[in-house]
Amino acid sequence: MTPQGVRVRDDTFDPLIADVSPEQLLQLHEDLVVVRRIDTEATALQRQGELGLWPPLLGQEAAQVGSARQLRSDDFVFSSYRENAVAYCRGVQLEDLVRVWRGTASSGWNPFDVGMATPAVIIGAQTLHATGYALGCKKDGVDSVAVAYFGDGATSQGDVNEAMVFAASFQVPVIFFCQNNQWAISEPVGLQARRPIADRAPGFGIPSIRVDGNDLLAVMAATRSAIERARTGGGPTFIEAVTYRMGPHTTSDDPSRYTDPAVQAEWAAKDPILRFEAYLEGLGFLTEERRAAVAATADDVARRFRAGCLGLENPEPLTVFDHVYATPNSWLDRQKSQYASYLEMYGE
Amino acid sequence: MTPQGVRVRDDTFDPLIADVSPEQLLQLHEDLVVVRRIDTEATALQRQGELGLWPPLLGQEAAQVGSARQLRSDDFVFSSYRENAVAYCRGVQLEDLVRVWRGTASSGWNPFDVGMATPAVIIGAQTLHATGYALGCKKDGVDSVAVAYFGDGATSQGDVNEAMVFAASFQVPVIFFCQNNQWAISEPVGLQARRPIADRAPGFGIPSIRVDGNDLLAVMAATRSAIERARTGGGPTFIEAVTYRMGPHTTSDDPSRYTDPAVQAEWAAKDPILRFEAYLEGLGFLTEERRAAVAATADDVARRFRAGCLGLENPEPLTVFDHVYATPNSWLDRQKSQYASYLEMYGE
Amino acid sequence: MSEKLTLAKAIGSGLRRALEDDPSVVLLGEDIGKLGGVFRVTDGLQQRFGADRVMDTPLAEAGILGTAVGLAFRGYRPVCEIQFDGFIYPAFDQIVAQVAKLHYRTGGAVRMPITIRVPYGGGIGAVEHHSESPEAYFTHTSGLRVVTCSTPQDAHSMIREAIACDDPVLFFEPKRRYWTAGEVDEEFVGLPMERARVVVEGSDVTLVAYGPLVATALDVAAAAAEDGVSIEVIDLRSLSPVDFGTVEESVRKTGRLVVAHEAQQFGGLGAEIAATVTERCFVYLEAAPARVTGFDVPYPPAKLEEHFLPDLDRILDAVDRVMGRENSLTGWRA
Amino acid sequence: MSEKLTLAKAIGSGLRRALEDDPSVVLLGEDIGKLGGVFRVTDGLQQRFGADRVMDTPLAEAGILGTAVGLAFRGYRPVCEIQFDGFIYPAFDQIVAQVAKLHYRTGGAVRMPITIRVPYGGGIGAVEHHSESPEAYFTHTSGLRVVTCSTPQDAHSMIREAIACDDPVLFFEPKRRYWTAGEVDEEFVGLPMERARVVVEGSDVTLVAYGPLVATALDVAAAAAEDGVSIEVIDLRSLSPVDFGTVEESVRKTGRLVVAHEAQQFGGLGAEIAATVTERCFVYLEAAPARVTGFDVPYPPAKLEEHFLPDLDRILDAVDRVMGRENSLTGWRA
Ligand SMILES: Cc1ncc(C[n+]2csc(CCOP(=O)(O)OP(=O)(O)O)c2C)c(N)n1
Ligand SMILES: Cc1ncc(C[n+]2csc(CCOP(=O)(O)OP(=O)(O)O)c2C)c(N)n1
Ligand SMILES: [Mg+2]
Ligand SMILES: [Mg+2]
Repeated sequence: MTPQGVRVRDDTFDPLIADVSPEQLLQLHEDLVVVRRIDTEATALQRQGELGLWPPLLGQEAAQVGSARQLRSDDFVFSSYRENAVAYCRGVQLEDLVRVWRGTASSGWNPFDVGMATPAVIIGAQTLHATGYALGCKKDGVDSVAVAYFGDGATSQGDVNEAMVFAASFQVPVIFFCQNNQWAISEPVGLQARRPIADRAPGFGIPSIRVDGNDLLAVMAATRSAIERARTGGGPTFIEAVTYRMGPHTTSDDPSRYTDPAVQAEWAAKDPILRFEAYLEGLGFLTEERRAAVAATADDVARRFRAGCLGLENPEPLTVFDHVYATPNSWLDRQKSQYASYLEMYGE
Repeated sequence: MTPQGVRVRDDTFDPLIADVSPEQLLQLHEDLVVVRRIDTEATALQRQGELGLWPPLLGQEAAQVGSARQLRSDDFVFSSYRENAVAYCRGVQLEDLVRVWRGTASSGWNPFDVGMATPAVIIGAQTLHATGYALGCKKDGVDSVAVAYFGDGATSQGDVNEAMVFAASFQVPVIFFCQNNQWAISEPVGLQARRPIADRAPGFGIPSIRVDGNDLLAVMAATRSAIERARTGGGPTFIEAVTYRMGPHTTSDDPSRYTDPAVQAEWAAKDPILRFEAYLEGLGFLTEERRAAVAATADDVARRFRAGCLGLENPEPLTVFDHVYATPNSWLDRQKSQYASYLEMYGE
Repeated sequence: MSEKLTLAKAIGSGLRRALEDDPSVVLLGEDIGKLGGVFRVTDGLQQRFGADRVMDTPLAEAGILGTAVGLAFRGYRPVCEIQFDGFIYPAFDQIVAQVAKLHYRTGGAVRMPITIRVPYGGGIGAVEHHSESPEAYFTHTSGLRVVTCSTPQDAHSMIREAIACDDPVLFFEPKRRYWTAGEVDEEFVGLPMERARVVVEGSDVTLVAYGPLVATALDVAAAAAEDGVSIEVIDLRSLSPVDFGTVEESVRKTGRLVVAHEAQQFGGLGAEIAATVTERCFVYLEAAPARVTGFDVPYPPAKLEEHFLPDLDRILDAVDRVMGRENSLTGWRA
Repeated sequence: MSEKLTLAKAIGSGLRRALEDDPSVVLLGEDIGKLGGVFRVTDGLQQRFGADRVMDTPLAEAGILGTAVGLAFRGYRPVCEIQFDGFIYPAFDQIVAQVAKLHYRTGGAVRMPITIRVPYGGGIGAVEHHSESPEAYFTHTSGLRVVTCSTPQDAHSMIREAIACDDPVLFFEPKRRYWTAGEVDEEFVGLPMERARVVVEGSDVTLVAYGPLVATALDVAAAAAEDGVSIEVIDLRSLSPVDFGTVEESVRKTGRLVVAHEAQQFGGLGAEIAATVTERCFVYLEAAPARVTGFDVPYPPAKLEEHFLPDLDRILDAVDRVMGRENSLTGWRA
């Protein structure tokens, strides 16, 4: 698809998405709009002091929605912190998206409820977890797949490279989904890699695809081809979705220190949502009514999201000791009991 | 060069070694024979209880001598434990080769005396050190190069992959010299990599060469091309020298548990020394007298090596505290003084 | 029912039982398959259970542990072998930031029943990185359990208990005692993994040791007895949590504590034991607790290790110190 | 001559001086260049000294430290920034097995004058891995020096001393005090880096703190004074080695010791301080040394950190304990 929303023919990938119906396209459009709305709302919540931090995904909606929507509920996602649209697509509840950022919990949701692990903050660590999970799928003889989401910066970490070694060696059904959003905080991707990131994987024996990450349909097709390979015993695939982080790294960041406004503008023109809307309009699918309905949905989601966030309760003091161990631990139990007596004495 | 010692024409590499004189060829032959003799002697010393352990290099002589002899004294080598032929070529004293294995010191030599760091036992760690050293060379504006030696197994380590990331990013004069000897202890190289190891580097933006590691001249040529690139600002190169570990991993190992005698025999037929000798004989350089002289030299080296080894003195007890810090440390100084008083009391 | 086994073989038989009893147990490591591990602890297991359950992995410790985390997410109980103590550090991030924290991080939703086997300690004349005692790095890490063993029976029982435990367990194997032989009964139900064992009763001094130094501590008790000093030897077994109940009870009786370990002194486990015992038994103490440990230097070359390692004489010297007898520090001036 | 600076800017000015004074000093880290670091500590340095001396590196901590080792071999003095405490673990192997050991391993031939800057500690409401206090892992590692600071002047002087030191130094920066302002004199020659400082003199209790908790300790002293308890506050500054001379002298006077740190208790630095002080000052002690620390749990989510972190009240409670006054454990039963 061109930035103007005109589809370009591709004999490999077109058949993979030939079955997508107009309703599905419109549903995907709604996803894009909603996740952007959630993202904007979260940024606003942070600015208002309701969240400690927020990592915006502005510009990466197509990469995340386009990939995550291809997964089955029995697949499993291991992501980084920025994949809030992926989490949304996996069915994570709205308020669960912000528990971590509001500081009320270390994890927003139960990973087994949605088939998505608690996001990893240590860059790259989750790629090995995805590989191990996929190894488990293979052992179990099921055709579920594991997907690791990570950024361009993460590709420099030893863990990510070891994940490729293990995935290739064991030929497990894992998909390495790299969103190359051109930045690792202030560092341009050129500092991490002198060649396109997708070129790395083949040397490990892993086929790779470089896809326009701002082109929803292209992302869908690439993901489907990787899933197909994984489900049928073909082993891992590496996908580089080339996209752009249109906002700051997080709400704490000041990108004006290191970005070039001209480049920002260039990428703004390639906005994945505008592009998809142009495409849908070209097909006559995206009517004014539909737009209005989607906007209303997004507003409603945002409202519920905000309410959910503000309604999150602070954890009880003594829960600081919970779940360190799954089995009783004499040392910690004593510490907890002593702190309970402390709280009692000082009247909390 | 074929296993029978017949040279195969190669338009890229031939010019790189066109200047090698007959005397130089014979000197290289002597190196090969001598390092094998040292290696055999060390194994014998270990069997006799004079060394705690020894990692034989049997079969890898051409890869090590062929590469190390191309370096200048101002270049710097960062190796693993098996590169004893490299150390020999760097000018390490005979007895210094075994201090570590006899347990009298943690390092056999002063790295700055010979341009070679104390070998790393933690697999792969030294590749980053070589990269950092090369970065220093670049900063200093000199044309020295750093060489990292490591094995096929090491390529699975995060450190080695990070070294490639850093080397490519900073474009530093480092050579990654991987001896693929087909084994990491009992693990065949196929477990680490499903593609030839040399295929890994290009994805990082590092040109690579796969060379027959049992062909001395081919190794020389490959190394020279990498050095040339490094000295002239062309950045890193990755060399995979395909060779074979003909002996055990170390003297503690029992390869009969995991090797196939047929494969061992196949590689015995590709012995790098026999092959080089066949080549020299074909050229008429290797006379019976020369053979005898080389054998005598090797015997002499072995004798001096053994004597040097047996003559190594045990360190004084209190030296256990030396060189932990370069500057005085109150805690450790006190501990040392207390132990001195202990030794005094108990009469040691 | 019982059989005489070396400590190494007792662990091997424990692994075999774990593999038999629970299909979710898988072994991961370098050279654990055909070779049976460099110490042959896993000898024969791949042959018996297949390469699917006893897996040789690529040479990367972070990779092994990170893969184990993913397997645990999928319901497996991975048992990871780190070939030697000194090779655990590349996996440090996966262990302390992932394995140790995931249960807490997920609010208890995800369990990490991962066992990490680590042959550890010195005294075998090895080269660098092959003789380390890194336990304190892990005992200081919340979310991990850390255990070690000193007898074949414990080795067998505790590895099985570690694997069956729903928490991650660092299982430190005293490699210089791998060849110690003893009776092993697979059905024997002894002390739970978390409990310390009073190995020898005594009344004058409590001597706490674990892993490789328990045998040394027994020698100390014997030698001291000849000298008229009655030593109570405690084999700690669990290093995190420490069974302070057992230690305290002993110290309340003896009034004196000596702790011995191979690991370096500064910030070692001995500091925690001395500090906690002092907190809880202050009024019972006749003397300050003494520590006998490796020195605060990197593990030295083989020809110096006898000086680094706490031995009979150094521990006896500390016993003299807490007994107020003449000892090497009597005349010493800082 | 002197200038009012925040602690963060005082480190920045120390780095600037180091870069000016010694051409072998180079800075390595993630986002330290154009961005000036996520805390702006290196703000303006790349502009001033060039991208050759203030280098943004690829996103890999082992890579940063390993590269620094190579640079040290080549005669450089690398200063590595670890962006947050919790991101140091991927570099753990390079730090404990390489940086810490190379001088020993090479028999003194090779020096590792590497400074590792680590913003550390909690109290800023951050997400996971951004509030850790990992100092005990490094103080237990022979071959490393570990320091921290609590005032802008110390921050400035000590970072320069750390960089000039021929040993590797972990330089822990108390990130929640980055915005504390104070006078900084570039020419001021104060206590050497290894020395602890008595910040407030007192006679009843010795309170040892470091880094972020020194400010809290001062509040404690003030509050206790109102209550009639005289507290001597010691800012440790060097965590390895610890200046026990200064601590001992104080405890001999007060007879009571409280140690406070944010790091988890079990095997934390407090254990070493309590154990060593007990060894050396046993007969002077009126009560068992008390520790006030983070609990033995992973650093909790932001809304719980006030419970995790030692604060004025918890330290005062420990003061009451060593003073034999009523405290939270008075009625407590295990
Ligand atoms: C091991 C580790 N080192 C450093 C950081 C600090 N950090 C957080 S995000 C980030 C940049 C990540 O870039 P990238 O992988 O491209 O992902 P993106 O933020 O662009 O989605 C860094 C350096 C971290 N979280 N973990
Ligand atoms: C980090 C680390 N893990 C494990 C080991 C144990 N070990 C020593 S040598 C070796 C195999 C190395 O294989 P390779 O890199 O191919 O080198 P080679 O021995 O064949 O020369 C292993 C696993 C180690 N030294 N370091
Ligand atoms: Mg990015
Ligand atoms: Mg090999």
